Amino acid sequence: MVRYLLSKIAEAIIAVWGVLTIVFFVTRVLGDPATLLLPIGATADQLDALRDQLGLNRPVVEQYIHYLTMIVRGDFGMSFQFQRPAMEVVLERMPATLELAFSAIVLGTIFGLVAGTVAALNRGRLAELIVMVFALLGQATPVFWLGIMFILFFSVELGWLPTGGRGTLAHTVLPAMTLAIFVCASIARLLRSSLLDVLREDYVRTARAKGLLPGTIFVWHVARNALIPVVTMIGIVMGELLGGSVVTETVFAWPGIGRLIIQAIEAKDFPVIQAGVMLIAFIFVAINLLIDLTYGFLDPRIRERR
Amino acid sequence: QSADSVTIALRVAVNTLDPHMSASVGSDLSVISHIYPALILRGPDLKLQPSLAQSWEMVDDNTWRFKLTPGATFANGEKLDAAAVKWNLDRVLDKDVGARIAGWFSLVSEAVVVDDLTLDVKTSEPYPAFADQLSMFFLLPPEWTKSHNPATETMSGGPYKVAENVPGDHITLEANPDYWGEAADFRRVTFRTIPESGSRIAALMAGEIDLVTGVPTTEIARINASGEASADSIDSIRMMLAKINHQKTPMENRSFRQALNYAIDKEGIVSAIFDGKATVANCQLLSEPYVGYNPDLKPYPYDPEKARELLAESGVDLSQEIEIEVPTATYLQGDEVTQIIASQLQEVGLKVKITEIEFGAFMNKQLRARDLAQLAVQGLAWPTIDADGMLTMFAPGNVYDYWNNAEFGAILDKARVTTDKDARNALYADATRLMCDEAAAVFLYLMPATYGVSKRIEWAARGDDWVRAFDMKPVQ
Amino acid sequence: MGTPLLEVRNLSVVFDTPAGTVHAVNDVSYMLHEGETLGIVGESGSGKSVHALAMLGLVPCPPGRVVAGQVLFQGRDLLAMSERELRDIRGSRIGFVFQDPMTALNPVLTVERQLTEPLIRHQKLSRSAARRRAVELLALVGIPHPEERIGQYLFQFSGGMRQRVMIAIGIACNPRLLIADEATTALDVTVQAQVLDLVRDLKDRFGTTVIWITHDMGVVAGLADTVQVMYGGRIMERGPVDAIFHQPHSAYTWGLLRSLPHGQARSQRRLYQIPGQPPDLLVPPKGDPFAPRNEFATPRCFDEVPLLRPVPGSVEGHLVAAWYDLPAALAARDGAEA
Amino acid sequence: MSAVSTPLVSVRNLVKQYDGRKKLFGGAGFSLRAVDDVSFDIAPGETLGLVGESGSGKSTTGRVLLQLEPPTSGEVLFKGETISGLKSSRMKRFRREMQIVFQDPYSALDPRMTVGDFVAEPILVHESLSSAERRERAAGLFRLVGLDPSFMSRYPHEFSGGQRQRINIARAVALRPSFIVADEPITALDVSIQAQIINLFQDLQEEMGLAYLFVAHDLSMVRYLCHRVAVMLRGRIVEIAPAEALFEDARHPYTQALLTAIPVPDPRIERQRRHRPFDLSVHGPKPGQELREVGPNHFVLS
Amino acid sequence: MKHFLSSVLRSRAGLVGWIVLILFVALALTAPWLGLPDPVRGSLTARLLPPTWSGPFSPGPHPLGTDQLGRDILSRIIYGSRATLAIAGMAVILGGIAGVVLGIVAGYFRGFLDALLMRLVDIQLALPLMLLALLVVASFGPSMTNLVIVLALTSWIRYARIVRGQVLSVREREFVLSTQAIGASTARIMFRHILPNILTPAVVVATLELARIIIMDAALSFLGLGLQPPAPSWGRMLADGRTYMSTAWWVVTFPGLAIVLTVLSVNLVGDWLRDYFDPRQRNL
Ligand SMILES: Nc1ncnc2c1ncn2[C@@H]1O[C@H](COP(=O)(O)OP(=O)(O)OP(=O)(O)O)[C@@H](O)[C@H]1O
Ligand SMILES: Nc1ncnc2c1ncn2[C@@H]1O[C@H](COP(=O)(O)OP(=O)(O)OP(=O)(O)O)[C@@H](O)[C@H]1O
Ligand SMILES: [Mg+2]
Ligand SMILES: [Mg+2]
Repeated sequence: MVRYLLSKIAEAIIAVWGVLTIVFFVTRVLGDPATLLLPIGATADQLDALRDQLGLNRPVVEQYIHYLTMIVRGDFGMSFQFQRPAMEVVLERMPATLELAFSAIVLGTIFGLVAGTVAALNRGRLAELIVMVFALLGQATPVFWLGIMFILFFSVELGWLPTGGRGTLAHTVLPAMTLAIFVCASIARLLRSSLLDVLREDYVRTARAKGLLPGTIFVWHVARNALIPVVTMIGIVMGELLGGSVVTETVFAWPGIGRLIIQAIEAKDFPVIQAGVMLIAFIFVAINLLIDLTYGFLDPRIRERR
Repeated sequence: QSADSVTIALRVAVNTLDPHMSASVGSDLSVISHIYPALILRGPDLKLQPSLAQSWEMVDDNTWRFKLTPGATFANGEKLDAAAVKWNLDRVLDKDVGARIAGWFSLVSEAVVVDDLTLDVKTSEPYPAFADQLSMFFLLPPEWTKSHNPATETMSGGPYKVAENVPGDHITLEANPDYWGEAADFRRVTFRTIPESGSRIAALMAGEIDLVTGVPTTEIARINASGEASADSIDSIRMMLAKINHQKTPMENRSFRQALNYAIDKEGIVSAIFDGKATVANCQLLSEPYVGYNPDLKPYPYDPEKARELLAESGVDLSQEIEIEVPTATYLQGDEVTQIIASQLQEVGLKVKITEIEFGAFMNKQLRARDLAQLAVQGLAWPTIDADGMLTMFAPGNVYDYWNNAEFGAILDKARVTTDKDARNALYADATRLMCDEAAAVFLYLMPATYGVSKRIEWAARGDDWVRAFDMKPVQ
Repeated sequence: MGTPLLEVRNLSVVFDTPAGTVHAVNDVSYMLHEGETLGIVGESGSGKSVHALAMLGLVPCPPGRVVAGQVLFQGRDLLAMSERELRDIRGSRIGFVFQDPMTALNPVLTVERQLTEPLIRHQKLSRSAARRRAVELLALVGIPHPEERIGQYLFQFSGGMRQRVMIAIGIACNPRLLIADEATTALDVTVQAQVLDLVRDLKDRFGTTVIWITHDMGVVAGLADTVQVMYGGRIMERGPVDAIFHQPHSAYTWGLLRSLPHGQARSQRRLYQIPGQPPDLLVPPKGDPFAPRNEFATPRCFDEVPLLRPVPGSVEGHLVAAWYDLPAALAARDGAEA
Repeated sequence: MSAVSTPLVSVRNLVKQYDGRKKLFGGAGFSLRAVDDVSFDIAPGETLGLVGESGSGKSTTGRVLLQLEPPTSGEVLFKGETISGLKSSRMKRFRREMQIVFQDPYSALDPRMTVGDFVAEPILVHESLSSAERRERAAGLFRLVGLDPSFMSRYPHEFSGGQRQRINIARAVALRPSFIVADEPITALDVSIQAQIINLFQDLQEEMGLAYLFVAHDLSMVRYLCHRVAVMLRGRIVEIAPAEALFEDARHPYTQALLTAIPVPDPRIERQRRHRPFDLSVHGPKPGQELREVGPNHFVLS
Repeated sequence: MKHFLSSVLRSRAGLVGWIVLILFVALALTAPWLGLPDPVRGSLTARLLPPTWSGPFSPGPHPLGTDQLGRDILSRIIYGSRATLAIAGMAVILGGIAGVVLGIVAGYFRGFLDALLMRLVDIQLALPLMLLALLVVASFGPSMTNLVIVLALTSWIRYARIVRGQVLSVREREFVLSTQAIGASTARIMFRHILPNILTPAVVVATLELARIIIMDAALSFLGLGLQPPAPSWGRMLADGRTYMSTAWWVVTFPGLAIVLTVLSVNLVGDWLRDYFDPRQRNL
């Protein structure tokens, strides 16, 4: 078990390092931050002096090695635009991102599980059709369109909920709902097909042959096995939500990390881009490590293999 | 919202609260202007107003003298005297600090404390725009700064102090009880960051915010019709133009450049895209508020026939592709305008390709790679509203310049050292005429400064980017 | 023998598949008495499993459908019962043992959970009582250290032990009828032998009635009292084990037995092989399903389905469905050859 | 049938060890000797039966023998030449001579290839023939195994198990090999089909002088088909003898247990039969034990 | 083929999906011959005209209205389908080829290559796709090629993972061993035997990816990094039109509908394909 954990952690470190490396080199192609940091009319000399100060005139590989040595010491560099440690800027935004991602996951998972179950257990009936149509629509609707519609309807028309920003629970509802719809749709579809697969398994027939009550069969024999792929998917969706809710964060003025990174991309604030993406990668990897461990609860075979 | 508070929407988040580390008027400096004092401020009418400096004058060509308001202090009691101002100027010029706005003051050679309330600033060359530049220069408390990080912490010396700062979301200010100047109308001011234009307007309509700027012109009528808020627009100081890269064929050809100016229906764009709420450029980069504005120039009329003639005359091979670059989502409806320009150029027989490019990449191309496309739609504004700054960007040797016209450069050099107002204006008139005749750029229109305000407040709309609570008043 | 424990009457099952309707079980009828062990053999796909599942309403529906028949168990028709009533019978009075314990048992639940489920459900035992009983059951089927083993998962068991667990579940509530569908096919011969010994022992001790479905003629020979040979969804022949093995009256049974090597040594003689292919159940033949492969088939065999009828001159309970007379036909052929 | 002349295939002290996957942080994982010091010869035209419990290493022996997996140690000789450790280019020559037929006729056919192409594939790989000639050869092979050549353009799912196994055999004999490893070729088949396949094996042996390594569970079939039989247990051969000698005079306790466990399709015999239990811990193969000759060509591990 | 058709006809959802998809593709292919107004050049006097229908069956000059630059929306949607479908299609193919090849190689050779691929997959998974796309587009510019590459980049791993898994199971099938036994080359085994056997799941993934990529393309457009104007693409139309959402509903509604319909139909076709090929492979 310890060895398993260690090797998983090593894999995680490799993944984070890989992400970091890719981001580092892609950002170097991104352009020149100096032109954006200095006011209009700055002279060529001033621009060059700033590049020097930011260490951007050195060869890229040298910058990379320097950056890695800094990271090992826990220093993620100074943000160009905030004049503060980049990791500090990023960490500040983390709670907002986590709040949104978790609310969306929780909401989406709950509704997705219910909808998927309803669809699977009502194979061929109207309920299945309705769930599947909604799930397909949920996956087929661009998020920003949905978000703007929600704002127009719930905030402007009805005045029930704030249009954006973060603060009270009310602020979380719309963005979380927007994201949750996609999550819910994916989970519902996956769970439905997964349930249908499990329902065909021989051991479900055995359970019926034992005369068990339908509830018992569903909870103990069907649900648990059907959840395994769903759990994998939740891990991946979580990754998408951590970094990928950029669009939702933009529409709802949500001060999350995705938005921050976009802003940093616009401003060519390399240290913030790097720190932000790295943090997301780190959290993603950590969550998936946890999920890996939860497999053990769902499936003892995996537990044993460690 | 309570009656004595106001909420303002910003497009981008506040990055730093250090006044010397940002030149972004629309966000950082606007918020900072509530917290820290400035010697001089610019009013909504775009005229300079005394603030900490009660008066200022040029004592000689190379010396400015400022008289300060007595009794001004920071909230921690630090005195706001000549020494404090000097300390701030020194800080900006200190290489180790690396102030981002250092470039504004590169002509300043030293600040001399004459007495507590008098400060002399010596410049290496005559610097007529210094006072205008100071309207963007805010002062930190010297002692406090030594032990604090001004990027995130504040010590108020202005009308407001920071009550709450949630990075990326909002920053809330409340009135500074110790303010030495005139107290503001609103006790609380909140700046909320709302990046998405549609969401900003929705927030205005939902009554969550009191002021948004950069409203698409088509939305103005709708906002007004809704009765929830009102919207309008005035001329800004930002001139939209299609910058020409004279280094690329066929842009070195004057007839060709003129043809471009004739081919574009500026009036049509203004009326169709901006509902008539923008003003067509008078064949120059400057508009009325600018020092050095040339009232005698008239726009190239829309004359596609003439344009075709000129094109034929120019002898340019029209089958080559003319690329137009435009930074994405940077200028009000800039992408739409670009598409119209493209189709109008096609109308007169050109082959046109649009490239939308992210603003940072655009700047990189313009300044670092120096490889702009033949045409680049952009807006230029010089925050001190001064011809020298604006025009110098087209003078040879400047990083922004793609024209490389020695004659133009010589006129500007001369104007810069001319202290006599009329003589200077005459020189600027020559410079702008030259630019117009040479069709050094495709002059378009003044970008409208659009805004929407809630029914609760009155706002003195302004053509530059400042958004300030003290330009607002509650509606009685 | 008194009243039968189980009586199947005219059972027919079809599957609606994209390609058409599969007639999996056609008009199957038989009786089974208390304590009897019935071995069912036959071609793959001949409806052995499906007919057994159909009795307990376990045929997946859709695509499966029981189109006709009655299954009287202790005098009551299982097919007419509600799902709720059936549930009370499944696992308590009728136990099931499936072929592959790895797929037929839930891989993610402990043996204890799977073994106590029917006890708690049917015998209303408490959790701890059920656990005690489960340990007993594991000991009964010959799993060493049942106390420790009970908390484990299936993947921690060897193939033979898994099948024992499967059997333990099948007999947990002392069923009157135990249906085992290819319960030893996946096992090694030595392990199979152990499992078969176990079943014999259970039969002796509890008088359980057993239906044992298999391909292996050897297993049937050792275990069954009565043998039923199925082909094409029908019963071709049925009778006491000795009669079936020594005086088969169906050409299919005869072919099946002859194609086995019978412990003979390597020789130049070829094994007998039944010619042709099994029937396509999508287009059920009009007559005897085996007729196309039957060298003794009469024209009638192709036209009319033979009914199961007693074999004249044979022992009681020996029934065959054939229009031809196998011993006579064989004698005629041998005579001709000679 | 003793190996006086040069054997066709010789296996010398073959060992195949599987090591568990090494994790990043060392640790040997598990390691399992699937085949442990196995030696035997097969003469041309001979059938050697290989029996034993599941997991005893029968299939592994077959695979390693054919160099489908490298042995851990030991040697395989074909017609006197060492083939173990050859590069695949040098091995290609021997591939023509040795083929394999698998247990599961379903998984042994490529579901996405027509059976005609599948059968003709060895010819394509080894001989440069026009496609028409190849088809002709394949058609001949179809006829050889008793299938109609018109089936050649069909896909495997259209065939029954017995037909599929014939197709597999057709492919295996396509290059007229002299040796075939048959890994449980009839286990998955229906009783009534098994006889057909066994007959086919015998016919092919007669026609082509094939030698077989015949792996099976069904001992009565082994007795019927094989000249000699080897019994494997835990990776080792515990007994190897001519078929009759083994069935009449089994010496190793495991062989005896195996023989008494086979159900015989005769109720009268079955009623008398009592199977002999076997205790692995007592009679299992132990290190240091060797095969000793107890009768003519009859060896037992002791 | 007959079986294919009858199976399509039997599944109503699949049928709807196929019809819509074929319709869009047909429209995209024949766009220049449909006599549509110029999708790129509009008229400033005809901005934001609402849909015009003089009767239920006689559409006016702009049946779906005009956009903010006076361009006919119907025409833009139809021409836009070319860009959208081309980008998405190419990204799917590119990502598909990359993912399938990597998946096969990793699954077949296992060992080091496999470990390498799995680490790459880990990295790609941990790298937020949207941000990667933004970064790359911002760095290299939003040309069609770059868009395709970036979308393909976000997509290859889904193929690679599934293909790898499939290969791992296919390579255990005995026909692979038997092909080794006849002395066939590794290339032959990988491409003649393994590839055809994993193609079906890959095709199913491709349909799901097509749907996802269309949506992702729209999101990139929303963030200002979509396809270059004036060439219409759906995402771009939707993104540009959002400013007019409350004043001129038709500007966003129709392109939005086009996206939803296409994604929906692609999903339906994908589901159907999966059921058609292998009903037991539902968890792709
Ligand atoms: N779910 C199903 N859908 C369609 N046909 C089915 C289904 N289940 C069984 N069948 C068909 O029913 C027929 C009888 O199947 P059954 O499983 O009873 O055969 P069997 O005698 O048990 O065979 P085996 O010895 O292979 O287990 C077969 O032809 C089979 O194809
Ligand atoms: N690739 C492999 N990696 C690790 N272990 C393996 C591998 N292949 C086989 N083994 C192990 O080697 C042992 C022998 O396997 P093998 O397949 O040769 O047995 P077998 O006698 O053919 O069994 P069966 O009768 O079930 O086919 C088994 O314990 C098996 O688990
Ligand atoms: Mg069966
Ligand atoms: Mg094997």
